[in-house]
Amino acid sequence: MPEPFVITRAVHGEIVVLALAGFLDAHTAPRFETAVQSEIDAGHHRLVVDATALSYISSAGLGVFMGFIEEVREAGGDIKIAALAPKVREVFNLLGFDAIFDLVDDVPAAVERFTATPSA
Amino acid sequence: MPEPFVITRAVHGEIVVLALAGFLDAHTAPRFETAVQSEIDAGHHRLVVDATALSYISSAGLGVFMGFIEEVREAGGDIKIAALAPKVREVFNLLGFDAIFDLVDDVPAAVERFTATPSA
Amino acid sequence: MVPETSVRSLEQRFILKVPSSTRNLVMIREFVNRVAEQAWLSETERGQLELAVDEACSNVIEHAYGHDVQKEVTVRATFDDDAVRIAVVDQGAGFDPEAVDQEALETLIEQRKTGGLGMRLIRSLMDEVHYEIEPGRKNELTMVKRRQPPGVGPERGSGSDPES
Amino acid sequence: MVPETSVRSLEQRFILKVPSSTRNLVMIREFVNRVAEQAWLSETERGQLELAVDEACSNVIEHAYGHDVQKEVTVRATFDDDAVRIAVVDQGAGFDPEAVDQEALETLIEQRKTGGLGMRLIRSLMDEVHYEIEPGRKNELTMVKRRQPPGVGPERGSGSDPES
Ligand SMILES: Nc1ncnc2c1ncn2[C@@H]1O[C@H](COP(=O)(O)OP(=O)(O)O)[C@@H](O)[C@H]1O
Ligand SMILES: Nc1ncnc2c1ncn2[C@@H]1O[C@H](COP(=O)(O)OP(=O)(O)O)[C@@H](O)[C@H]1O
Repeated sequence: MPEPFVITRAVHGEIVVLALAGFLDAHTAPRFETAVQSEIDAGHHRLVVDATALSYISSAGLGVFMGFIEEVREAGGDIKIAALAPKVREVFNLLGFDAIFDLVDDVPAAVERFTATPSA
Repeated sequence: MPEPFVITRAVHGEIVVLALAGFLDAHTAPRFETAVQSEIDAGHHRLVVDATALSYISSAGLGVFMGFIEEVREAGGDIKIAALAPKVREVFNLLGFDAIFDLVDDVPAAVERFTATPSA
Repeated sequence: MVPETSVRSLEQRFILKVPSSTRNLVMIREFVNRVAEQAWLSETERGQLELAVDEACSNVIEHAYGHDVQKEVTVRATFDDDAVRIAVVDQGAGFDPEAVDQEALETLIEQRKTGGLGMRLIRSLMDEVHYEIEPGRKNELTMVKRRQPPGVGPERGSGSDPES
Repeated sequence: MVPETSVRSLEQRFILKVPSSTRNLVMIREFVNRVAEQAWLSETERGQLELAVDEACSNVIEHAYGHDVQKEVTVRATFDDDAVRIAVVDQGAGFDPEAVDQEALETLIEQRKTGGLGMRLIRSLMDEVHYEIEPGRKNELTMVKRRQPPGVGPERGSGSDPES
Protein backbone atom coordinates (compact mmCIF):
# COMPACT_ATOMS: atom_id res chain seq x y z
CA MET A 1 0.00 0.00 0.00
CA PRO A 2 2.72 2.62 0.70
CA GLU A 3 4.52 3.81 -2.40
CA PRO A 4 8.09 3.90 -1.15
CA PHE A 5 10.82 6.18 -2.37
CA VAL A 6 13.71 4.30 -3.90
CA ILE A 7 16.97 5.60 -5.40
CA THR A 8 18.89 3.33 -7.75
CA ARG A 9 22.42 4.25 -8.84
CA ALA A 10 24.07 3.35 -12.14
CA VAL A 11 27.33 4.47 -13.73
CA HIS A 12 27.82 5.22 -17.45
CA GLY A 13 31.51 6.06 -17.82
CA GLU A 14 31.96 9.48 -16.19
CA ILE A 15 28.22 9.94 -15.72
CA VAL A 16 26.22 8.81 -12.69
CA VAL A 17 22.52 8.07 -13.18
CA LEU A 18 20.28 8.23 -10.12
CA ALA A 19 16.89 6.68 -10.86
CA LEU A 20 14.12 7.85 -8.54
CA ALA A 21 10.93 5.88 -7.90
CA GLY A 22 7.86 6.79 -5.83
CA PHE A 23 7.19 9.93 -3.80
CA LEU A 24 9.78 12.68 -3.37
CA ASP A 25 8.35 14.83 -0.56
CA ALA A 26 9.54 16.46 2.67
CA HIS A 27 9.86 13.00 4.20
CA THR A 28 12.00 11.44 1.50
CA ALA A 29 13.90 14.51 0.18
CA PRO A 30 16.67 14.18 2.83
CA ARG A 31 17.56 10.76 1.39
CA PHE A 32 17.82 12.22 -2.08
CA GLU A 33 19.91 15.12 -0.76
CA THR A 34 22.32 12.67 0.90
CA ALA A 35 22.59 10.67 -2.34
CA VAL A 36 23.47 13.75 -4.42
CA GLN A 37 25.90 15.00 -1.76
CA SER A 38 27.70 11.64 -1.81
CA GLU A 39 28.21 11.88 -5.56
CA ILE A 40 29.64 15.37 -5.28
CA ASP A 41 31.86 14.32 -2.39
CA ALA A 42 33.19 11.52 -4.57
CA GLY A 43 33.95 14.01 -7.35
CA HIS A 44 31.05 13.05 -9.62
CA HIS A 45 29.60 16.20 -11.15
CA ARG A 46 27.90 14.80 -14.22
CA LEU A 47 24.63 13.58 -12.85
CA VAL A 48 21.48 12.36 -14.57
CA VAL A 49 18.30 11.96 -12.55
CA ASP A 50 16.06 9.37 -14.18
CA ALA A 51 12.53 10.38 -13.16
CA THR A 52 10.68 7.70 -15.15
CA ALA A 53 9.21 6.09 -12.02
CA LEU A 54 8.93 9.29 -9.96
CA SER A 55 5.21 9.70 -9.34
CA TYR A 56 5.16 12.77 -7.11
CA ILE A 57 7.35 15.73 -6.19
CA SER A 58 6.84 18.57 -3.72
CA SER A 59 8.97 21.66 -3.13
CA ALA A 60 11.22 19.76 -0.72
CA GLY A 61 12.28 17.60 -3.68
CA LEU A 62 12.72 20.58 -5.98
CA GLY A 63 14.83 22.20 -3.28
CA VAL A 64 17.43 19.43 -3.61
CA PHE A 65 17.88 20.20 -7.32
CA MET A 66 17.99 23.93 -6.53
CA GLY A 67 20.59 23.57 -3.80
CA PHE A 68 23.16 21.60 -5.82
CA ILE A 69 22.92 22.91 -9.37
CA GLU A 70 25.38 25.81 -8.94
CA GLU A 71 27.96 23.61 -7.30
CA VAL A 72 27.96 20.93 -10.00
CA ARG A 73 27.93 23.51 -12.79
CA GLU A 74 30.86 25.39 -11.27
CA ALA A 75 32.72 22.10 -11.23
CA GLY A 76 31.99 21.72 -14.95
CA GLY A 77 29.17 19.24 -14.50
CA ASP A 78 25.39 19.39 -14.49
CA ILE A 79 22.27 17.71 -13.15
CA LYS A 80 20.16 16.68 -16.12
CA ILE A 81 16.65 15.51 -15.40
CA ALA A 82 15.24 12.82 -17.67
CA ALA A 83 11.78 11.41 -18.36
CA LEU A 84 9.60 13.50 -16.04
CA ALA A 85 5.97 12.32 -16.00
CA PRO A 86 3.64 15.11 -17.19
CA LYS A 87 2.14 15.65 -13.71
CA VAL A 88 5.60 15.99 -12.16
CA ARG A 89 6.97 18.12 -14.99
CA GLU A 90 4.08 20.53 -14.46
CA VAL A 91 5.46 21.31 -10.99
CA PHE A 92 8.94 22.02 -12.42
CA ASN A 93 7.37 24.34 -15.01
CA LEU A 94 5.16 26.14 -12.51
CA LEU A 95 8.23 27.31 -10.57
CA GLY A 96 10.34 28.13 -13.64
CA PHE A 97 12.71 25.17 -13.28
CA ASP A 98 12.32 24.42 -16.98
CA ALA A 99 14.22 27.65 -17.79
CA ILE A 100 17.19 26.73 -15.61
CA PHE A 101 17.43 22.95 -15.64
CA ASP A 102 18.10 20.73 -18.59
CA LEU A 103 14.93 18.61 -18.74
CA VAL A 104 15.35 15.86 -21.30
CA ASP A 105 13.14 13.12 -22.69
CA ASP A 106 15.11 10.09 -21.55
CA VAL A 107 18.38 8.89 -20.05
CA PRO A 108 20.18 8.28 -23.38
CA ALA A 109 19.37 11.88 -24.40
CA ALA A 110 20.79 13.13 -21.09
CA VAL A 111 23.98 11.10 -21.51
CA GLU A 112 24.26 12.36 -25.08
CA ARG A 113 24.13 15.99 -23.89
CA PHE A 114 27.04 15.39 -21.57
CA THR A 115 29.18 13.76 -24.22
CA ALA A 116 28.37 16.57 -26.71
CA THR A 117 29.80 19.08 -24.16
CA PRO A 118 33.09 17.73 -22.77
CA SER A 119 33.58 18.45 -19.07
CA ALA A 120 36.05 21.07 -17.79
CA MET B 1 -7.18 6.07 -7.32
CA PRO B 2 -10.61 4.76 -6.29
CA GLU B 3 -10.93 1.04 -6.75
CA PRO B 4 -14.43 0.79 -8.17
CA PHE B 5 -16.81 -2.10 -7.78
CA VAL B 6 -17.70 -3.68 -11.09
CA ILE B 7 -20.01 -6.60 -11.87
CA THR B 8 -19.58 -8.37 -15.21
CA ARG B 9 -22.17 -10.90 -16.36
CA ALA B 10 -21.54 -13.90 -18.59
CA VAL B 11 -23.76 -16.83 -19.54
CA HIS B 12 -22.55 -20.44 -19.85
CA GLY B 13 -25.62 -22.38 -21.04
CA GLU B 14 -27.97 -22.51 -18.03
CA ILE B 15 -25.39 -20.99 -15.72
CA VAL B 16 -24.91 -17.28 -15.10
CA VAL B 17 -21.46 -16.11 -14.01
CA LEU B 18 -21.23 -12.80 -12.17
CA ALA B 19 -17.62 -11.62 -11.99
CA LEU B 20 -16.96 -9.15 -9.17
CA ALA B 21 -14.06 -6.70 -9.17
CA GLY B 22 -12.94 -4.23 -6.50
CA PHE B 23 -14.50 -3.52 -3.10
CA LEU B 24 -17.73 -5.16 -1.93
CA ASP B 25 -18.73 -3.13 1.13
CA ALA B 26 -21.84 -1.45 2.56
CA HIS B 27 -21.63 1.11 -0.23
CA THR B 28 -21.48 -1.31 -3.14
CA ALA B 29 -23.41 -4.32 -1.72
CA PRO B 30 -26.81 -2.90 -2.83
CA ARG B 31 -25.63 -3.09 -6.47
CA PHE B 32 -24.63 -6.71 -6.02
CA GLU B 33 -27.95 -7.45 -4.32
CA THR B 34 -29.83 -5.93 -7.27
CA ALA B 35 -27.77 -7.97 -9.73
CA VAL B 36 -28.51 -11.26 -7.95
CA GLN B 37 -32.18 -10.36 -7.55
CA SER B 38 -32.44 -9.70 -11.31
CA GLU B 39 -31.08 -13.16 -12.08
CA ILE B 40 -33.57 -14.80 -9.76
CA ASP B 41 -36.41 -12.72 -11.17
CA ALA B 42 -35.40 -13.91 -14.64
CA GLY B 43 -35.53 -17.51 -13.44
CA HIS B 44 -31.76 -18.05 -13.26
CA HIS B 45 -30.94 -20.08 -10.17
CA ARG B 46 -27.56 -21.53 -11.14
CA LEU B 47 -25.21 -18.75 -10.29
CA VAL B 48 -21.43 -18.61 -10.13
CA VAL B 49 -19.75 -15.64 -8.51
CA ASP B 50 -16.25 -15.21 -9.93
CA ALA B 51 -14.30 -13.51 -7.15
CA THR B 52 -10.90 -13.48 -8.91
CA ALA B 53 -10.73 -9.69 -8.93
CA LEU B 54 -12.62 -9.10 -5.68
CA SER B 55 -10.11 -7.43 -3.40
CA TYR B 56 -12.25 -6.76 -0.33
CA ILE B 57 -15.48 -7.91 1.29
CA SER B 58 -17.27 -6.75 4.43
CA SER B 59 -20.34 -8.22 6.13
CA ALA B 60 -22.65 -6.22 3.87
CA GLY B 61 -21.30 -8.23 0.94
CA LEU B 62 -21.53 -11.53 2.82
CA GLY B 63 -25.12 -10.60 3.68
CA VAL B 64 -26.06 -10.71 0.00
CA PHE B 65 -24.86 -14.33 -0.28
CA MET B 66 -26.64 -15.18 2.98
CA GLY B 67 -29.94 -13.61 1.92
CA PHE B 68 -30.32 -15.45 -1.40
CA ILE B 69 -28.80 -18.89 -0.85
CA GLU B 70 -32.01 -20.52 0.49
CA GLU B 71 -34.10 -19.17 -2.33
CA VAL B 72 -31.85 -20.40 -5.14
CA ARG B 73 -31.34 -23.78 -3.46
CA GLU B 74 -35.09 -24.25 -3.00
CA ALA B 75 -35.43 -23.55 -6.71
CA GLY B 76 -32.89 -26.32 -7.39
CA GLY B 77 -30.01 -23.97 -8.03
CA ASP B 78 -27.04 -22.72 -6.05
CA ILE B 79 -24.63 -19.81 -5.69
CA LYS B 80 -21.11 -21.18 -6.12
CA ILE B 81 -18.26 -18.89 -5.23
CA ALA B 82 -15.08 -19.25 -7.28
CA ALA B 83 -11.49 -18.05 -6.92
CA LEU B 84 -11.62 -16.16 -3.61
CA ALA B 85 -8.35 -14.38 -2.83
CA PRO B 86 -6.87 -15.67 0.46
CA LYS B 87 -7.60 -12.41 2.32
CA VAL B 88 -11.23 -12.45 1.21
CA ARG B 89 -11.66 -16.18 1.81
CA GLU B 90 -10.46 -15.66 5.37
CA VAL B 91 -13.55 -13.52 6.03
CA PHE B 92 -15.85 -16.22 4.65
CA ASN B 93 -14.14 -18.78 6.89
CA LEU B 94 -14.25 -16.58 9.98
CA LEU B 95 -18.05 -16.51 9.85
CA GLY B 96 -18.48 -20.17 8.92
CA PHE B 97 -19.54 -19.53 5.32
CA ASP B 98 -17.15 -22.23 4.15
CA ALA B 99 -19.36 -24.86 5.81
CA ILE B 100 -22.50 -23.69 3.99
CA PHE B 101 -21.36 -22.31 0.66
CA ASP B 102 -19.66 -24.17 -2.13
CA LEU B 103 -16.34 -22.34 -2.40
CA VAL B 104 -14.44 -23.57 -5.45
CA ASP B 105 -11.04 -22.87 -6.98
CA ASP B 106 -12.12 -21.40 -10.29
CA VAL B 107 -15.05 -20.80 -12.62
CA PRO B 108 -14.63 -24.01 -14.66
CA ALA B 109 -14.72 -26.00 -11.42
CA ALA B 110 -17.92 -24.19 -10.41
CA VAL B 111 -19.56 -24.86 -13.78
CA GLU B 112 -18.43 -28.49 -13.53
CA ARG B 113 -20.18 -28.86 -10.15
CA PHE B 114 -23.45 -27.68 -11.63
CA THR B 115 -23.28 -30.03 -14.59
CA ALA B 116 -22.35 -32.93 -12.30
CA THR B 117 -25.58 -32.28 -10.33
CA PRO B 118 -28.42 -31.69 -12.80
CA SER B 119 -30.90 -29.03 -11.67
CA ALA B 120 -34.42 -29.86 -10.46
CA MET C 1 12.98 -1.19 7.69
CA VAL C 2 13.01 -1.27 11.46
CA PRO C 3 10.69 0.54 13.91
CA GLU C 4 12.05 3.81 15.23
CA THR C 5 12.06 3.24 18.95
CA SER C 6 12.20 6.93 19.79
CA VAL C 7 8.95 7.49 17.90
CA ARG C 8 7.26 4.28 18.98
CA SER C 9 7.61 4.87 22.67
CA LEU C 10 5.15 7.80 22.59
CA GLU C 11 1.46 7.38 22.03
CA GLN C 12 0.52 8.69 18.61
CA ARG C 13 -3.01 9.86 17.88
CA PHE C 14 -4.86 10.13 14.57
CA ILE C 15 -8.41 11.39 14.06
CA LEU C 16 -10.65 11.22 11.01
CA LYS C 17 -14.12 12.79 10.82
CA VAL C 18 -16.28 12.29 7.76
CA PRO C 19 -19.92 12.81 6.79
CA SER C 20 -22.10 9.79 7.55
CA SER C 21 -22.21 8.10 4.16
CA THR C 22 -21.08 4.67 2.98
CA ARG C 23 -19.31 6.58 0.20
CA ASN C 24 -16.69 7.48 2.83
CA LEU C 25 -15.88 3.90 3.83
CA VAL C 26 -13.04 3.81 1.29
CA MET C 27 -11.44 6.85 2.94
CA ILE C 28 -11.90 5.34 6.40
CA ARG C 29 -10.25 2.08 5.32
CA GLU C 30 -7.29 3.90 3.81
CA PHE C 31 -6.88 5.89 7.01
CA VAL C 32 -6.89 2.74 9.13
CA ASN C 33 -4.42 1.04 6.82
CA ARG C 34 -2.03 3.96 7.05
CA VAL C 35 -2.20 4.09 10.83
CA ALA C 36 -1.74 0.32 11.04
CA GLU C 37 1.26 0.57 8.75
CA GLN C 38 2.88 3.13 11.00
CA ALA C 39 2.14 0.96 14.00
CA TRP C 40 4.07 -1.82 12.21
CA LEU C 41 1.18 -4.26 12.20
CA SER C 42 1.55 -7.20 9.83
CA GLU C 43 -0.43 -7.25 6.61
CA THR C 44 -2.88 -9.75 8.13
CA GLU C 45 -3.40 -7.57 11.18
CA ARG C 46 -3.86 -4.48 9.01
CA GLY C 47 -6.58 -6.27 7.07
CA GLN C 48 -8.30 -7.31 10.30
CA LEU C 49 -8.26 -3.79 11.69
CA GLU C 50 -9.49 -2.35 8.38
CA LEU C 51 -12.45 -4.72 8.28
CA ALA C 52 -13.39 -4.25 11.95
CA VAL C 53 -13.39 -0.47 11.60
CA ASP C 54 -15.37 -0.69 8.34
CA GLU C 55 -18.00 -2.78 10.16
CA ALA C 56 -18.18 -0.37 13.09
CA CYS C 57 -18.50 2.66 10.81
CA SER C 58 -21.06 0.96 8.57
CA ASN C 59 -23.15 0.37 11.70
CA VAL C 60 -22.89 4.02 12.70
CA ILE C 61 -23.84 5.21 9.21
CA GLU C 62 -26.79 2.83 8.99
CA HIS C 63 -28.07 2.34 12.52
CA ALA C 64 -27.00 5.43 14.47
CA TYR C 65 -27.59 7.96 11.69
CA GLY C 66 -29.88 6.28 9.15
CA HIS C 67 -27.64 7.46 6.30
CA ASP C 68 -28.07 11.15 7.22
CA VAL C 69 -25.06 12.69 5.50
CA GLN C 70 -25.27 15.78 7.72
CA LYS C 71 -24.17 13.67 10.67
CA GLU C 72 -20.51 12.97 11.33
CA VAL C 73 -18.64 9.70 11.95
CA THR C 74 -15.49 9.98 14.08
CA VAL C 75 -12.65 7.47 13.99
CA ARG C 76 -9.92 7.97 16.59
CA ALA C 77 -6.81 5.81 16.44
CA THR C 78 -3.93 5.66 18.85
CA PHE C 79 -1.01 3.35 19.09
CA ASP C 80 2.01 2.80 21.25
CA ASP C 81 4.40 -0.08 21.81
CA ASP C 82 1.68 -2.32 23.18
CA ALA C 83 -1.39 -1.94 21.02
CA VAL C 84 -3.37 -0.12 18.38
CA ARG C 85 -6.69 1.21 19.72
CA ILE C 86 -9.41 2.46 17.45
CA ALA C 87 -12.57 4.15 18.72
CA VAL C 88 -15.58 4.74 16.47
CA VAL C 89 -17.87 7.40 17.88
CA ASP C 90 -21.45 8.33 17.08
CA GLN C 91 -24.04 10.57 18.73
CA GLY C 92 -27.04 8.48 17.77
CA ALA C 93 -29.71 6.87 19.96
CA GLY C 94 -27.37 4.12 21.11
CA PHE C 95 -28.28 0.49 21.65
CA ASP C 96 -27.67 -2.37 24.04
CA PRO C 97 -24.82 -4.44 22.63
CA GLU C 98 -25.64 -7.29 25.05
CA ALA C 99 -29.20 -7.49 23.75
CA VAL C 100 -28.18 -7.93 20.12
CA ASP C 101 -29.09 -11.45 19.03
CA GLN C 102 -26.18 -13.57 17.92
CA GLU C 103 -28.13 -16.09 15.91
CA ALA C 104 -26.36 -19.03 14.31
CA LEU C 105 -25.46 -18.51 10.66
CA GLU C 106 -27.87 -21.33 9.73
CA THR C 107 -30.75 -19.48 11.42
CA LEU C 108 -29.93 -16.21 9.67
CA ILE C 109 -29.87 -18.06 6.36
CA GLU C 110 -33.21 -19.79 7.00
CA GLN C 111 -34.70 -16.41 7.84
CA ARG C 112 -33.13 -14.98 4.67
CA LYS C 113 -31.48 -12.24 6.69
CA THR C 114 -28.97 -10.03 4.91
CA GLY C 115 -27.46 -8.58 8.07
CA GLY C 116 -26.45 -9.44 11.59
CA LEU C 117 -22.85 -10.39 10.90
CA GLY C 118 -21.00 -7.15 11.65
CA MET C 119 -20.61 -7.30 15.41
CA ARG C 120 -19.52 -10.94 15.47
CA LEU C 121 -16.95 -10.13 12.82
CA ILE C 122 -15.59 -7.25 14.92
CA ARG C 123 -15.32 -9.55 17.96
CA SER C 124 -13.56 -12.25 15.93
CA LEU C 125 -11.06 -9.85 14.40
CA MET C 126 -10.02 -7.80 17.42
CA ASP C 127 -8.30 -8.70 20.68
CA GLU C 128 -10.62 -6.52 22.80
CA VAL C 129 -13.92 -4.78 22.15
CA HIS C 130 -15.61 -2.30 24.52
CA TYR C 131 -18.83 -0.33 24.21
CA GLU C 132 -19.53 2.89 26.05
CA ILE C 133 -23.10 3.91 25.39
CA GLU C 134 -24.45 7.32 26.40
CA PRO C 135 -27.52 7.63 24.13
CA GLY C 136 -27.70 10.85 22.10
CA ARG C 137 -24.46 12.12 23.61
CA LYS C 138 -21.71 9.72 22.68
CA ASN C 139 -21.65 6.05 21.79
CA GLU C 140 -18.13 4.78 21.55
CA LEU C 141 -16.95 1.42 20.31
CA THR C 142 -13.30 0.82 21.18
CA MET C 143 -11.41 -1.94 19.43
CA VAL C 144 -7.95 -3.07 20.47
CA LYS C 145 -5.38 -4.96 18.44
CA ARG C 146 -2.47 -5.92 20.64
CA ARG C 147 0.91 -5.72 19.01
CA GLN C 148 2.82 -8.87 18.55
CA PRO C 149 5.84 -8.79 20.93
CA PRO C 150 9.03 -8.10 18.95
CA GLY C 151 10.85 -11.20 17.76
CA VAL C 152 7.92 -13.60 17.93
CA GLY C 153 7.79 -13.89 14.16
CA PRO C 154 6.67 -11.94 11.14
CA GLU C 155 2.96 -12.81 11.37
CA ARG C 156 0.50 -13.80 14.05
CA GLY C 157 -2.30 -16.19 13.05
CA SER C 158 -5.39 -14.65 11.50
CA GLY C 159 -7.86 -13.74 14.25
CA SER C 160 -6.59 -15.10 17.54
CA ASP C 161 -9.50 -17.10 18.97
CA PRO C 162 -12.44 -16.38 16.68
CA GLU C 163 -15.63 -16.52 18.73
CA SER C 164 -18.46 -17.28 16.34
CA MET D 1 -21.29 8.55 -13.19
CA VAL D 2 -23.07 11.83 -12.55
CA PRO D 3 -22.86 14.01 -9.41
CA GLU D 4 -25.71 13.42 -6.99
CA THR D 5 -27.31 16.84 -6.77
CA SER D 6 -29.11 16.08 -3.54
CA VAL D 7 -25.79 15.34 -1.85
CA ARG D 8 -23.78 18.08 -3.53
CA SER D 9 -26.10 20.90 -2.50
CA LEU D 10 -25.07 20.48 1.16
CA GLU D 11 -21.69 21.43 2.50
CA GLN D 12 -19.73 18.33 3.42
CA ARG D 13 -16.97 18.46 5.98
CA PHE D 14 -13.96 16.18 6.51
CA ILE D 15 -11.31 16.49 9.21
CA LEU D 16 -7.97 14.74 9.60
CA LYS D 17 -5.65 15.18 12.60
CA VAL D 18 -2.25 13.53 12.63
CA PRO D 19 0.95 13.78 14.67
CA SER D 20 3.37 16.37 13.31
CA SER D 21 5.71 14.18 11.28
CA THR D 22 6.58 14.14 7.59
CA ARG D 23 5.86 10.42 7.81
CA ASN D 24 2.16 11.37 7.79
CA LEU D 25 2.28 13.35 4.54
CA VAL D 26 1.29 10.23 2.58
CA MET D 27 -1.86 9.90 4.70
CA ILE D 28 -2.65 13.59 4.30
CA ARG D 29 -2.30 13.39 0.52
CA GLU D 30 -4.56 10.34 0.32
CA PHE D 31 -7.15 12.13 2.43
CA VAL D 32 -7.07 15.20 0.17
CA ASN D 33 -7.33 13.04 -2.93
CA ARG D 34 -10.38 11.23 -1.59
CA VAL D 35 -12.14 14.47 -0.66
CA ALA D 36 -11.28 15.97 -4.05
CA GLU D 37 -12.63 12.89 -5.76
CA GLN D 38 -15.94 13.21 -3.94
CA ALA D 39 -16.06 16.88 -4.85
CA TRP D 40 -15.76 15.78 -8.51
CA LEU D 41 -12.58 17.73 -9.14
CA SER D 42 -10.70 16.78 -12.30
CA GLU D 43 -7.51 14.74 -12.01
CA THR D 44 -5.42 17.86 -12.62
CA GLU D 45 -7.25 19.79 -9.92
CA ARG D 46 -6.91 16.88 -7.49
CA GLY D 47 -3.17 16.90 -8.07
CA GLN D 48 -2.99 20.64 -7.45
CA LEU D 49 -4.96 20.41 -4.22
CA GLU D 50 -2.85 17.46 -3.04
CA LEU D 51 0.40 19.35 -3.61
CA ALA D 52 -0.81 22.62 -2.05
CA VAL D 53 -1.96 20.82 1.10
CA ASP D 54 1.28 18.82 1.26
CA GLU D 55 3.23 22.11 1.13
CA ALA D 56 1.08 23.72 3.83
CA CYS D 57 1.39 20.69 6.11
CA SER D 58 5.14 20.34 5.49
CA ASN D 59 5.48 23.98 6.64
CA VAL D 60 3.51 23.29 9.80
CA ILE D 61 5.55 20.18 10.60
CA GLU D 62 8.86 21.96 9.99
CA HIS D 63 8.33 25.61 10.89
CA ALA D 64 5.42 25.66 13.34
CA TYR D 65 6.36 22.53 15.26
CA GLY D 66 10.02 21.82 14.46
CA HIS D 67 9.21 18.13 13.81
CA ASP D 68 7.83 17.63 17.34
CA VAL D 69 5.71 14.50 16.85
CA GLN D 70 3.72 15.25 19.99
CA LYS D 71 2.14 18.24 18.23
CA GLU D 72 -0.86 17.77 15.97
CA VAL D 73 -1.52 18.93 12.41
CA THR D 74 -5.17 19.52 11.51
CA VAL D 75 -6.51 19.47 7.96
CA ARG D 76 -10.14 20.52 7.54
CA ALA D 77 -11.80 20.16 4.16
CA THR D 78 -15.24 21.27 3.07
CA PHE D 79 -16.88 21.37 -0.30
CA ASP D 80 -20.15 22.38 -1.82
CA ASP D 81 -21.33 23.16 -5.35
CA ASP D 82 -19.03 26.16 -5.64
CA ALA D 83 -15.64 25.24 -4.22
CA VAL D 84 -13.41 22.97 -2.22
CA ARG D 85 -11.90 24.74 0.80
CA ILE D 86 -9.03 23.26 2.78
CA ALA D 87 -7.74 24.75 5.99
CA VAL D 88 -4.44 23.66 7.54
CA VAL D 89 -4.24 24.62 11.19
CA ASP D 90 -1.32 24.82 13.58
CA GLN D 91 -0.85 26.23 17.08
CA GLY D 92 2.75 27.31 16.60
CA ALA D 93 4.37 30.70 16.97
CA GLY D 94 2.91 31.98 13.71
CA PHE D 95 4.66 34.20 11.18
CA ASP D 96 3.98 37.12 8.90
CA PRO D 97 3.12 35.74 5.47
CA GLU D 98 3.60 39.20 3.90
CA ALA D 99 7.13 39.44 5.23
CA VAL D 100 8.28 36.17 3.67
CA ASP D 101 10.77 36.96 0.90
CA GLN D 102 9.73 35.83 -2.53
CA GLU D 103 13.16 35.81 -4.11
CA ALA D 104 13.56 35.00 -7.79
CA LEU D 105 14.46 31.38 -8.49
CA GLU D 106 17.83 32.55 -9.89
CA THR D 107 18.64 34.24 -6.57
CA LEU D 108 17.68 31.18 -4.54
CA ILE D 109 19.93 29.08 -6.78
CA GLU D 110 22.87 31.48 -6.47
CA GLN D 111 22.47 31.36 -2.70
CA ARG D 112 22.27 27.55 -2.86
CA LYS D 113 18.99 27.63 -0.95
CA THR D 114 17.10 24.35 -0.66
CA GLY D 115 13.83 25.95 0.45
CA GLY D 116 11.59 28.92 -0.09
CA LEU D 117 9.40 27.45 -2.81
CA GLY D 118 6.42 26.18 -0.83
CA MET D 119 4.32 29.28 -0.42
CA ARG D 120 4.69 30.38 -4.04
CA LEU D 121 3.65 26.91 -5.12
CA ILE D 122 0.53 27.09 -2.94
CA ARG D 123 -0.37 30.49 -4.42
CA SER D 124 0.15 29.22 -7.98
CA LEU D 125 -1.93 26.10 -7.47
CA MET D 126 -4.96 27.50 -5.66
CA ASP D 127 -7.61 30.02 -6.64
CA GLU D 128 -7.57 31.76 -3.25
CA VAL D 129 -5.21 31.66 -0.26
CA HIS D 130 -5.90 33.30 3.12
CA TYR D 131 -3.88 33.35 6.32
CA GLU D 132 -5.35 33.90 9.75
CA ILE D 133 -2.52 34.19 12.25
CA GLU D 134 -3.14 34.17 16.00
CA PRO D 135 0.30 33.21 17.34
CA GLY D 136 0.30 30.27 19.77
CA ARG D 137 -3.47 29.95 19.56
CA LYS D 138 -4.36 29.12 15.97
CA ASN D 139 -2.66 29.79 12.66
CA GLU D 140 -4.92 28.85 9.81
CA LEU D 141 -4.06 28.72 6.14
CA THR D 142 -7.19 28.41 4.00
CA MET D 143 -6.87 27.36 0.39
CA VAL D 144 -9.75 27.48 -2.06
CA LYS D 145 -10.13 25.63 -5.33
CA ARG D 146 -13.21 26.87 -7.16
CA ARG D 147 -15.18 24.23 -8.97
CA GLN D 148 -15.37 24.45 -12.67
CA PRO D 149 -18.95 25.42 -13.63
CA PRO D 150 -20.79 22.36 -14.96
CA GLY D 151 -20.64 21.92 -18.72
CA VAL D 152 -17.51 24.00 -19.30
CA GLY D 153 -15.48 20.95 -20.24
CA PRO D 154 -13.90 17.93 -18.63
CA GLU D 155 -10.70 19.69 -17.46
CA ARG D 156 -9.65 23.17 -16.61
CA GLY D 157 -6.09 24.19 -17.46
CA SER D 158 -3.42 23.33 -14.92
CA GLY D 159 -3.04 26.21 -12.47
CA SER D 160 -5.22 29.09 -13.59
CA ASP D 161 -2.86 32.06 -13.62
CA PRO D 162 0.36 30.84 -12.00
CA GLU D 163 1.93 33.74 -10.14
CA SER D 164 5.62 33.05 -9.88
N1 LIG E 1 -23.65 2.34 16.33
C1 LIG E 1 -24.84 1.73 16.49
N2 LIG E 1 -25.94 2.47 16.83
C2 LIG E 1 -27.15 1.87 16.98
N3 LIG E 1 -27.36 0.56 16.82
C3 LIG E 1 -26.32 -0.24 16.50
C4 LIG E 1 -25.02 0.30 16.30
N4 LIG E 1 -24.17 -0.71 16.00
C5 LIG E 1 -24.91 -1.83 15.99
N5 LIG E 1 -26.21 -1.57 16.29
C6 LIG E 1 -27.32 -2.56 16.44
O1 LIG E 1 -26.75 -3.84 16.50
C7 LIG E 1 -27.32 -4.70 15.51
C8 LIG E 1 -26.32 -5.73 15.05
O2 LIG E 1 -25.28 -5.13 14.30
P1 LIG E 1 -24.41 -6.02 13.32
O3 LIG E 1 -24.02 -7.26 14.01
O4 LIG E 1 -23.31 -5.17 12.82
O5 LIG E 1 -25.39 -6.41 12.13
P2 LIG E 1 -26.16 -5.48 11.09
O6 LIG E 1 -25.55 -4.13 11.14
O7 LIG E 1 -25.95 -6.16 9.79
O8 LIG E 1 -27.58 -5.51 11.53
C9 LIG E 1 -27.79 -3.76 14.44
O9 LIG E 1 -28.82 -4.31 13.66
C10 LIG E 1 -28.25 -2.57 15.26
O10 LIG E 1 -29.54 -2.78 15.74
N1 LIG F 1 2.91 27.30 9.43
C1 LIG F 1 4.01 28.09 9.54
N2 LIG F 1 4.46 28.47 10.76
C2 LIG F 1 5.57 29.25 10.88
N3 LIG F 1 6.28 29.72 9.83
C3 LIG F 1 5.88 29.38 8.59
C4 LIG F 1 4.74 28.56 8.37
N4 LIG F 1 4.59 28.42 7.04
C5 LIG F 1 5.57 29.11 6.46
N5 LIG F 1 6.36 29.70 7.37
C6 LIG F 1 7.52 30.59 7.11
O1 LIG F 1 7.49 30.97 5.75
C7 LIG F 1 8.74 30.65 5.12
C8 LIG F 1 8.53 30.31 3.66
O2 LIG F 1 7.85 29.09 3.52
P1 LIG F 1 7.95 28.29 2.14
O3 LIG F 1 7.72 29.25 1.01
O4 LIG F 1 7.01 27.16 2.21
O5 LIG F 1 9.44 27.81 2.04
P2 LIG F 1 10.26 26.81 3.01
O6 LIG F 1 9.26 26.10 3.86
O7 LIG F 1 10.96 25.90 2.09
O8 LIG F 1 11.19 27.70 3.78
C9 LIG F 1 9.31 29.53 5.95
O9 LIG F 1 10.70 29.43 5.83
C10 LIG F 1 8.86 29.91 7.35
O10 LIG F 1 9.73 30.88 7.90
